Amino acid sequence: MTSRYLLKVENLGHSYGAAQIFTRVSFSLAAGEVLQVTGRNGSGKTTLLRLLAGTKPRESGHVTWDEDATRAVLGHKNGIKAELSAIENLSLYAPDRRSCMEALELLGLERAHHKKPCYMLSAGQQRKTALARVMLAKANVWLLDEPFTALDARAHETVTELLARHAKNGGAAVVATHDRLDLDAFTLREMVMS
Amino acid sequence: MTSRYLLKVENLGHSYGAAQIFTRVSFSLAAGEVLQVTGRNGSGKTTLLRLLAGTKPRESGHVTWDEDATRAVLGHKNGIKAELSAIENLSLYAPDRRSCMEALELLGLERAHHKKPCYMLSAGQQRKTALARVMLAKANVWLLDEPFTALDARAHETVTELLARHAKNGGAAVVATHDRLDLDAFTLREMVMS
Amino acid sequence: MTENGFTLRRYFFFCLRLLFRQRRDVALPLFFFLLVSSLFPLAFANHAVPLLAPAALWITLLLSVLLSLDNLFREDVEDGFMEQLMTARQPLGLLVAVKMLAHWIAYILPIFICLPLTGLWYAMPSDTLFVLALSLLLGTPTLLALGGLAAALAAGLKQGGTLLILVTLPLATPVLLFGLTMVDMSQNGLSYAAARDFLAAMAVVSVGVGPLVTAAALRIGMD
Amino acid sequence: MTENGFTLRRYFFFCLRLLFRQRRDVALPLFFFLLVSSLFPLAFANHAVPLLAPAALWITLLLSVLLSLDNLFREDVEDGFMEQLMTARQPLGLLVAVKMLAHWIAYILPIFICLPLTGLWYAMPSDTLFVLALSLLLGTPTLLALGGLAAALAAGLKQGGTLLILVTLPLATPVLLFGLTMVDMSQNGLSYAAARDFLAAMAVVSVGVGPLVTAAALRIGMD
Amino acid sequence: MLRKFAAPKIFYPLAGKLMPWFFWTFAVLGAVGLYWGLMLAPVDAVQGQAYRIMYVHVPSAWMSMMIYTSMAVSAAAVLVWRTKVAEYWLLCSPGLGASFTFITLVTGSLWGKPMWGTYWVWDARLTSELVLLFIYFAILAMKGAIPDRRKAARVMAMITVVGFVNIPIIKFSVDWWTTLHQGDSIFRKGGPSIAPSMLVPLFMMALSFSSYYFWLVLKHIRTLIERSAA
Ligand code: HEM
Ligand SMILES: Nc1ncnc2c1ncn2[C@@H]1O[C@H](COP(=O)(O)OP(=O)(O)OP(=O)(O)O)[C@@H](O)[C@H]1O
Ligand SMILES: Nc1ncnc2c1ncn2[C@@H]1O[C@H](COP(=O)(O)OP(=O)(O)OP(=O)(O)O)[C@@H](O)[C@H]1O
Ligand SMILES: [Mg+2]
Ligand SMILES: [Mg+2]
Repeated sequence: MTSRYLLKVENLGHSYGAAQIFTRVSFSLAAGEVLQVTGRNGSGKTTLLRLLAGTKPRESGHVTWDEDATRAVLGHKNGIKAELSAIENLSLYAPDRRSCMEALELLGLERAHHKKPCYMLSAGQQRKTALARVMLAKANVWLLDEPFTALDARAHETVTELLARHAKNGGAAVVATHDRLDLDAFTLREMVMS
Repeated sequence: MTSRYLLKVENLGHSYGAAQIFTRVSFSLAAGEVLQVTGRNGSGKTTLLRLLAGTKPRESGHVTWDEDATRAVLGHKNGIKAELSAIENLSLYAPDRRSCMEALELLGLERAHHKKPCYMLSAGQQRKTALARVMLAKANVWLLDEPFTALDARAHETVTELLARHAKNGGAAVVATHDRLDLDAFTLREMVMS
Repeated sequence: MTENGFTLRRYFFFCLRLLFRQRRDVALPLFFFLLVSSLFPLAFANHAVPLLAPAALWITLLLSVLLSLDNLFREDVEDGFMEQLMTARQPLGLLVAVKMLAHWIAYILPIFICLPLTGLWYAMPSDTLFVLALSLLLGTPTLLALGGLAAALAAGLKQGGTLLILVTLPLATPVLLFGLTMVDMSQNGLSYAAARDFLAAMAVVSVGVGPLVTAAALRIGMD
Repeated sequence: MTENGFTLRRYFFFCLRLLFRQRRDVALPLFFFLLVSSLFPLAFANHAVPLLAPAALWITLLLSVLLSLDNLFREDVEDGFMEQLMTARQPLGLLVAVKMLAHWIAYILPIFICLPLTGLWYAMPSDTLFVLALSLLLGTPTLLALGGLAAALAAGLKQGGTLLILVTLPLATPVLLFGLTMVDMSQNGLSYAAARDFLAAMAVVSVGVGPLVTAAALRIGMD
Repeated sequence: MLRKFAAPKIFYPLAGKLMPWFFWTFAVLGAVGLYWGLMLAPVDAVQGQAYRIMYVHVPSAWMSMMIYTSMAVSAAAVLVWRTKVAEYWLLCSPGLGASFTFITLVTGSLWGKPMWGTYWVWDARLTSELVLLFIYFAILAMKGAIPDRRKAARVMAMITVVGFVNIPIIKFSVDWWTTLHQGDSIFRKGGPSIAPSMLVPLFMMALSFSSYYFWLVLKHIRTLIERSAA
């Protein structure tokens, strides 16, 4: 680590046409921290995450990434290819099958489902595949938009544990979600959009 | 009401190829009842709901609908047209604008968002539009697959209240969700898929 | 039963509005038609353009219709709207028919309105143009029905537009053949009644049976 | 920086696998090519088929390429994969280039392999066929680049394949004209070097600049 | 009655009994017909030796249409009654149909070179036969695109039924349009116009080809039944 923070956001603002969604959002994120972003529907969580990911051009304010920082992104949409199997999808991010299968099983996707095309998977199973991708990308900053969508209770817990472990290992994350993250106080920071 | 139940399911089973998802699912649903279907990811909730809706051909078992029964369906996908505004989408189900707007506002979608094309809405706002459609369809049996996806806490509550009111007015619903439904014991029945 | 679900009339206007909204202007298949039909004289330079006109226009129409059908149902399947159609009070076949009608009005009708212009380009005599227009008009229902069926199959099977064309083109060849025979006959001063009646009969069958078959294909695809 | 994100090589094979999986057989654009190129002589009956062959084949190739590009990026945008591409370690332009290369191999290459067969149908002399093939080959990079750009614009703007064709066709017309000039020259026993060099120059520019422009268009579309 | 035979349980042993008959008809008539046609039959007065291609061309042309017709019949059964065996029939046939169509096209082209001076012309019969090949391809493409067999069969049935218009067009193309291809000389009003010494081996070849088809289809269907039972 060469600096105190992995990501620093200053005075970030965004508007769609005349509608200003948010102004002057500032925070910094150090290794070991998870930032939970909450707020009502339409408050701008997704917009914020996409600005951070760089998939939406920034209009005003600054986003500074530490030079060690690498990103893994999960949006509302899974970003997996429906015609390929879970394993085939993951092989793009980590070529060895073993680690792909381990990630999937860790998240609770049984082996029977690893090889069928993803359009044959249930909503939760597809979400798990997308989450496995985030794990495999070996990035130190995770940007997750409602990661718990469609997950059952057990997978919900698993993802929380993974977040905790990621933070403990020196990673950081920005998580937009309507659920409360069940992390310890050292790790968890909160921001409410309005 | 001409009979004791709106919907009766007997020995319903489904398999994808060789994989049997469930066998012998039986229940009946009377007016005033809400059936919560829970179960792990991939346990067959969506499959069950689609069999009930008739969007997937039935393989074995019987589904009997009361002749007064009418259905309104909400799947994982919203089924709204991204290029049309919320109001335009709803106008297909109820032509008078006033009731469309009331339904949207009841669910917490502010007036400012009623007229822009739905692809400009946030995930939760789109889900609200789809839920408004279910309300407007004036059906007495609602088949809802994870209705709370992407909703904020307030909308979550609203939907629960709407379900309670629907049941009190003689409606019935089958709801697949990983959250616990907060309904009174008279109304709520549960089924766990495995 | 209580009044619920949407009526055919409302669905018709819904389709039209969507078509006009989605493409910003519905003129695109028309533009395709105009562009491609102007490519031919360009590419063939001086080689007997008027002689080729009917054939060139028929092929272009065929391709325009097929192109316009590319995502007739795919979007509905992908955004989940197909489930709404399948659970509607109205039979799916009727809804499909309504949708195709809207499609015809938005995409195919403009082509016919501009046909005289194209005739001018190709320096076609007006009676040939008339027979050509008639043959195209009688051909479109069948082309739409064939393309609709293929689109339904392609949508359910998550296959792209190329499959659509692969399936439709061979089936559409007879229509093309009879359409051209009509023009040929009339150019040679013969009666084109037989070919015309055949096309008309196919059109009637297509309108009657097409939507039903397409609906069945959609249900299979959603399986 | 730590090793993460996907490499170009892996993405290349990922694309190929997806293409071959998605369509079950990649032969579809090829079939389209064969089908449409057989429609022409059929429709034109006996009117000087060999004379028209180069033009017909060029138009068909143009349309096949454009059709195959229809959902080059739309699917990526719709299923969210585009966000993965945009946040990848590799510059988007390179990824686009890799994707187009895979596309060329899967869709365009088979057409060239089958070209001799089509030459047979049209009863083309083999030296004409050779020049024609050369002109097509030099034309495809430019067509792909133009089509890719249009596909990128269409994907972001939620517009269908017709927009793509509308944008690309006028831009592609010069390519078509030069290609045909090449064949024409050689048929008349003249040197076709000028047209050939022009096409080659366009191809080089397309390969160099195309992916970058396309990547920029994608970023604008995602705004 | 028919539907009873269409039950896989009854069809399976029945097919097993019929298969050797078809095989031996194919083998014996094929050998005899080929020898007769290529060696013994007289040289044609106009066409010389080249006409002997007829002994392959004409039977495969008939097969290409007959197989499609049989598919159309099974397609109707699939769509109306969902008959299992008809599904199998539909799944097994298009590959063979496409092959015979291909053979027709190739032998026709080879025959065309000496007769018409060109391998290919775009007349109605030749084109409609080519279209038949493409329709077979379309049906095969659907089969390849759908992993689920029953679903595939139903989709193939739809395309088969729609594509059936092409068959009468092939048959009557020589009457409806002026074509280079010669008109019907065998199945026509007033009896065949070919010498019996040429006709008999032709019919033998036709019978042999169709036996070959039935033999292969029954064989494939039996393996499909075995696989679905396992
Ligand atoms: C690629 C070229 C050709 C194709 C696709 C083709 C196709 C066909 C087809 C589909 C039939 C069956 C028609 C029916 O039973 O109704 C047929 C029959 C026949 N063909 Fe060809 N043919 C070709 C070339 C030729 C040539 C070059 C000759 C000889 C000059 C020829 C002679 C015949 C004869 C004698 C029959 C039997 C007609 C009858 O009596 O029914 N064909 N051909
Ligand atoms: N392309 C767009 N054009 C115009 N307005 C937009 C566009 N995209 C989003 N908006 C508006 O911007 C606001 C913020 O959207 P955003 O998707 O960031 O919300 P969110 O906090 O993620 O909501 P949710 O909890 O529902 O996911 C919303 O009110 C939405 O209507
Ligand atoms: N088309 C298909 N082909 C094969 N298997 C399928 C198909 N669709 C679903 N499945 C499998 O059937 C099982 C049930 O899927 P279903 O979508 O009904 O689950 P679910 O209970 O809704 O799960 P979730 O909570 O994730 O939404 C899953 O294991 C899934 O992998
Ligand atoms: Mg959001
Ligand atoms: Mg589900």
